[in-house]
Amino acid sequence: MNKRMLTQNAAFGMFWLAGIVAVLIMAFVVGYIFVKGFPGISLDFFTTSPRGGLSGDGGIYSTVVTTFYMIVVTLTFATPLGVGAAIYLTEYSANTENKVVRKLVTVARFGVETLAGVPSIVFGLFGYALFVSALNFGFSILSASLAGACLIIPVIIRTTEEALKSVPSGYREGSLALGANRWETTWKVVLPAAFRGISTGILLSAGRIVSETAIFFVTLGGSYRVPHSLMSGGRTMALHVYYLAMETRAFDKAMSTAAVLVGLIIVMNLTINMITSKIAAK
Amino acid sequence: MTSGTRRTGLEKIMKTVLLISALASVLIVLLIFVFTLKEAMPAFREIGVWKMLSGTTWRPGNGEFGILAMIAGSGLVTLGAIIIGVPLALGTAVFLSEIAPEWIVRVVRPSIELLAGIPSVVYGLFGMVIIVPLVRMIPAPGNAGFGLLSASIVLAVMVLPTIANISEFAIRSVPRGYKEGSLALGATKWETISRVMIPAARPGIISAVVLGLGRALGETIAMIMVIGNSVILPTAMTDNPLSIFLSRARTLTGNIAVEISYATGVHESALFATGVVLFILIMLVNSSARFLLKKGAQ
Amino acid sequence: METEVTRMQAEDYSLFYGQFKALNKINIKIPANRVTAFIGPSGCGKSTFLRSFNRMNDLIPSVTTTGTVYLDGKDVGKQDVVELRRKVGMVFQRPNPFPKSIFDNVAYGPRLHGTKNKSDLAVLVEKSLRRSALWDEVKDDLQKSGMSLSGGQQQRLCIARAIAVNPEVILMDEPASALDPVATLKIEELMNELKNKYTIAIVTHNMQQAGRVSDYTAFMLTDENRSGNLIEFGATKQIFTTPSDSRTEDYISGRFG
Amino acid sequence: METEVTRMQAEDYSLFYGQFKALNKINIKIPANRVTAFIGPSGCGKSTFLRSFNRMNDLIPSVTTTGTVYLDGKDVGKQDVVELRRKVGMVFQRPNPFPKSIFDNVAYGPRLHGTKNKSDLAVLVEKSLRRSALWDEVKDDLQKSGMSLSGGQQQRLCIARAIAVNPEVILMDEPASALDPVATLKIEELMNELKNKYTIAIVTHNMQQAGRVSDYTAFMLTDENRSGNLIEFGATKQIFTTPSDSRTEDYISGRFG
Amino acid sequence: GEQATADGTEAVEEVEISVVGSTTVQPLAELLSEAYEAIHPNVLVTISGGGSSVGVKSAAEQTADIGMASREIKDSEIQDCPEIVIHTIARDGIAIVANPDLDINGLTMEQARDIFAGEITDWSEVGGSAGMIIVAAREEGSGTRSAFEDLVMDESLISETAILQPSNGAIRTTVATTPGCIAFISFGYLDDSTKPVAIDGALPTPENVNAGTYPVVRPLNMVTYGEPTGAVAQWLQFIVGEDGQAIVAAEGYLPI
Ligand SMILES: Nc1ncnc2c1ncn2[C@@H]1O[C@H](COP(=O)(O)OP(=O)(O)OP(=O)(O)O)[C@@H](O)[C@H]1O
Ligand SMILES: Nc1ncnc2c1ncn2[C@@H]1O[C@H](COP(=O)(O)OP(=O)(O)OP(=O)(O)O)[C@@H](O)[C@H]1O
Ligand SMILES: [Mg+2]
Ligand SMILES: [Mg+2]
Repeated sequence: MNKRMLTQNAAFGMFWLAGIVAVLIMAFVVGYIFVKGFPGISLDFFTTSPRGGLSGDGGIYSTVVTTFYMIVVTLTFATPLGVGAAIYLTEYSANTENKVVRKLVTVARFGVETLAGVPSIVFGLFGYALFVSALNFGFSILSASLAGACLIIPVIIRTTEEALKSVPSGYREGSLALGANRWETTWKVVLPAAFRGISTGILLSAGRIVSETAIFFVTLGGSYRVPHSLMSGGRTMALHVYYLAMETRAFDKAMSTAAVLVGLIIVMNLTINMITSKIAAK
Repeated sequence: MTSGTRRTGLEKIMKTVLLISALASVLIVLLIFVFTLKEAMPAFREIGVWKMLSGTTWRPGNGEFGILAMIAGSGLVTLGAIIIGVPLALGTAVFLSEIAPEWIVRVVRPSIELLAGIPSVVYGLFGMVIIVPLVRMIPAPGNAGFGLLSASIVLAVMVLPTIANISEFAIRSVPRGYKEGSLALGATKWETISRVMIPAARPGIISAVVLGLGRALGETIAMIMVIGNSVILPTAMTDNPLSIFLSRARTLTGNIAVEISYATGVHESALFATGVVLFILIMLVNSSARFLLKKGAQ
Repeated sequence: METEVTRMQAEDYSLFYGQFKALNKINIKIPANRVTAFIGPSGCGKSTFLRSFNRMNDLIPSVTTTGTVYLDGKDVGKQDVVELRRKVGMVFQRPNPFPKSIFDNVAYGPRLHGTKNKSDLAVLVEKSLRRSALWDEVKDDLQKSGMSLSGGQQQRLCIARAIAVNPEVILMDEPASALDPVATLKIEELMNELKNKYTIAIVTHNMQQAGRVSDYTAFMLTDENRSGNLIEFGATKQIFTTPSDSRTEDYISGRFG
Repeated sequence: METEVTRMQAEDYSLFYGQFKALNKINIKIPANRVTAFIGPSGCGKSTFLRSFNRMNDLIPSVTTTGTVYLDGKDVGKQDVVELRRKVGMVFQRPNPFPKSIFDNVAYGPRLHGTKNKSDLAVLVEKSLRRSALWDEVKDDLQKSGMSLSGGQQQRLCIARAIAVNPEVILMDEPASALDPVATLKIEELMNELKNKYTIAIVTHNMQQAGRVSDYTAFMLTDENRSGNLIEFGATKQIFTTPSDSRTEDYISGRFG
Repeated sequence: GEQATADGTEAVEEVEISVVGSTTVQPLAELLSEAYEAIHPNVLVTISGGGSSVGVKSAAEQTADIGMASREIKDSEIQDCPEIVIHTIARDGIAIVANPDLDINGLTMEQARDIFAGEITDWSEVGGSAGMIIVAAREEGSGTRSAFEDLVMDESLISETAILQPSNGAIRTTVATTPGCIAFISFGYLDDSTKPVAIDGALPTPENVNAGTYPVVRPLNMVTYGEPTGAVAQWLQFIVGEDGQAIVAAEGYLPI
């Protein structure tokens, strides 16, 4: 008896340790960034653009604009495709008798899974070869967000599918039993009920864009100017951290930018948690 | 009746539109593969697939394009990350799902989610400034801090949230009945966790680890910042075989990112070939995971 | 029985889930403007059979059928499924209002089928809620979410939703199983009222309820292959007092558990 | 009743889920080597009360209690919970075998409590499976997963698992609600057999079952605050024929739905 | 946006010049563009990285107005697109630098070669106090590296175990933070975080380069498709002109 409790206490001790270590890592990483980064953050830091050259001078204005630009354009490409695909896979695919379509659906599922596993540098290479070079879009927001869209489409598909699956089947049956067709049922009953879950997924994808570096490293060009069209190149905040850390020696600026970035991620996570806890409350 | 035909028409249109979006993901995968492969073809043709895969020297200037060292680098750094990260992540998952009081869960879980959102550049920066100097203090000839160990540590932290989150979810979704059944037989909490909960959650835990593995294999920016990027087959630096992890190395992803800016001709093509190898490697990992899961489900 | 008008009918109707035969050659005529109760032990195929009338089983990919189900003499399999489901309404075992307002729940069907005019809708919603005996309890706040009602109220809301599209048949799958005794009574009264206008088929586990509420009773049972068979069908009084099959008697007297 | 030995007892026992009082001052003595049935409408606290005997409610963080539950005269709250649960076995409403082989399911408890020897285990497993009337059906393949059995077999497997640790009391929460009539009968026979050795408490919704299987019956009902109260407790015969409370009569005769 | 001014003078047309290529030239180009835009507010020069090869290719394919390259243009590139025109805008020295804590000031050419080839592995072998030598270098294909190999390494190869980093900045950071580290970087990146190492007695300064005593130099180029016209021509004019070259010199590069 005693030995059993002793084993339990030893095991639980290890688990507490694991939990504590995980939190310490987080506290250390985030704390370090904030402690080093906060002194450099001021209003000026947000309202001025970086300077050229190697000094690392200037603020982050243009990188904030580029980041925002990237989020909007990427989501514009990826959201309809991702949500549409998820709707097809959850709401329609089970009910098709057509053999060809069934095969296609299997292939599509495989596609989504594969896509989710592709490392981002490969998306970068692909984006560079297709959008930057072959299609001649150059280093631009357009090229980068098309490549970025490929990265987040599987994220959106998966989270949307989860959200749709969690809609009680009673809603669908209730609607169909009233003589609604599939699309009417989806549009009027299922999508509204899944709305929060879907928006969580989209927000999550926005987070991926904010923190992505490898893809944009080879498709966005890194110009520190404020972009003025889809064809302009640019530098996202994450990319700016890379440039600051690797090219200049402005470590303090890199940390300040990283702190802003982490702050943004925290805000996004809080929003997601708020949305999901509201779902749970329902 | 006209309303009826309009409704049916819309239904048909939407069905087609949605099917097309579902197929878009296939199209993207195909496009990626075809494009990368197309760019990689000249290298495969001129160098030879086998020669590339088995070659240990990478000297584009001399026309030598062996990527075995990079495959080894990617493999070892991932192995290191798994060795360090998996116990920590699984421990955290069990802690969160079964042990920690609710208020602690409410603090720890968001912290871990936050780790997942931090950009990899920041981890790289962090690794360069904190981890590399720490590792440099290990006495061994040639140890400059940059290398597999530093990279594995950074990577372990990066995959921690992925593995911990999914495993926690898997453990939480074990039917309550199992737990109650075990406790009702007079099992202690730990016996219940180790003999019933974890075995029942195994498929989820495996897929969590595999997903982490995939992320580790695919990580780029943080890796080039801390791993040293030397193209050498890692070897032990002292009598202790573990010192292999003090060796510098280059990952497949790093190979692409480090050299793509200046590469031309066959060299550039060889980098795309590296991408193809990476792509196939990850697909292998994922499908073996699916195979494991299927076997587990039976 | 011979004098009744038949509204729905099954002829040699069998249904398979994949390889598994869940219904075995069912023949039955459901009379118009009557309440027909389906009883039988768990798993004998009552729900499955009920869902055949409005082709809800089409949603399950593994289902195949043989034989025919008719509505007013026409094969339901050959009718437009959307229109069929409008004519044959369904109320589910667990009340499933949409996460919308009470008003929008009831107006959902009519809107689909072309009623756009606001005042027409208002009239229709009120009428339906009155018929389902819910009006008095909700008339003060039709904008309240349908989900915020009690279980019994939700079930009546679903009935209102079903009758708002003016169906000819209403199928109810254990409509009172999740309800407390008071709500159950209200729903039973409602059925009595509704049968003047609609043909009603209900599934119930509760013998007393079947006795109280139905005009006709169908008793189903699984055979040695676990397929559902129709054992006996007739006027409720006769089935409950002088069943012709000994298994029916066993079941009704509770000897089956 | 006065001549019975009391095995378990509740004294002024109340239980709260957060603010909500689910059980209100329950007093009852469960006699040894008898089957005691708990009946009452849904939500009256039967499961909650049953789970108090082996402190299963400890798993729910919001639960607080007042009063005392005794096993053999000793406060269960002061006993080692692991040992208590070994003595007070439980069979759940939904069969919950572990995703392990049949053998490992039954051997799980004994292994925990120190039986390591292979042949001892084999003997114990066989004995338990025989007692739970499952042996003949599974003896050819004890390595098959417990999850692959039918619902009724799973339930008997869970009973075997429970008796393998040699408990003194067995709690069963609606053990037959998910089962077909044949499996139900088997389990009822089993209870009759087991009561020679064990004290059994069961929850059931099925009046007939309570009548057939139990020696004593406890009837519970919620009061105006939705708290569960023990209305009447006595020999099953007496409760079913001459209940002293009119609400008991109403419930048993089915007037509650 | 530039609009017609109130006094009726004609609005100046807005032009954008896209410049793509070498990450070494990028910072210099950025500074040049800032100075140029200050006098020509109607001109916007956007500068992207990508690498020398991408620069040449972009110019050849006309996806950018100007390509940047931090190396000589290869014969193969000229063959692929004979129309390209090369404009050398500056020269760049390549300095050998070491961690500032090292007590070493100069090396012979031979010692430098042996260190980078991995044959000398301890500082005591070249007159410093004992300590492991850690070599850092740019990646294969980099212009800085090939220039360094041509000028210093002769037939030898840079050691395989060298730490490789994909940019001058990253190399500088590595040298500055790693004890015992030595590497080579572009003149433009010299600052007090690293210690310049004299070769055969000559420190890496523009003066020594001009005097011919410090030999490690390469051109920084801009490439256009055909002879440049209009705004592009004016901007290139500015760079090679007095003001442009002043900036080149101020940044530590060698004016042409
Ligand atoms: N989707 C399905 N796939 C496969 N088999 C099914 C499916 N739905 C029901 N079955 C099987 O068909 C048989 C009849 O099921 P059905 O739900 O019609 O029974 P029921 O009479 O309504 O039972 P209950 O009274 O428990 O609701 C059962 O054996 C059941 O297991
Ligand atoms: N975990 C819980 N948290 C809060 N309230 C609960 C919880 N479990 C049960 N309750 C409430 O306690 C009351 C008694 O529940 P209990 O499950 O004991 O009823 P029961 O008599 O077993 O009903 P049934 O016959 O439906 O199983 C109910 O009002 C129920 O809603
Ligand atoms: Mg049913
Ligand atoms: Mg219960």
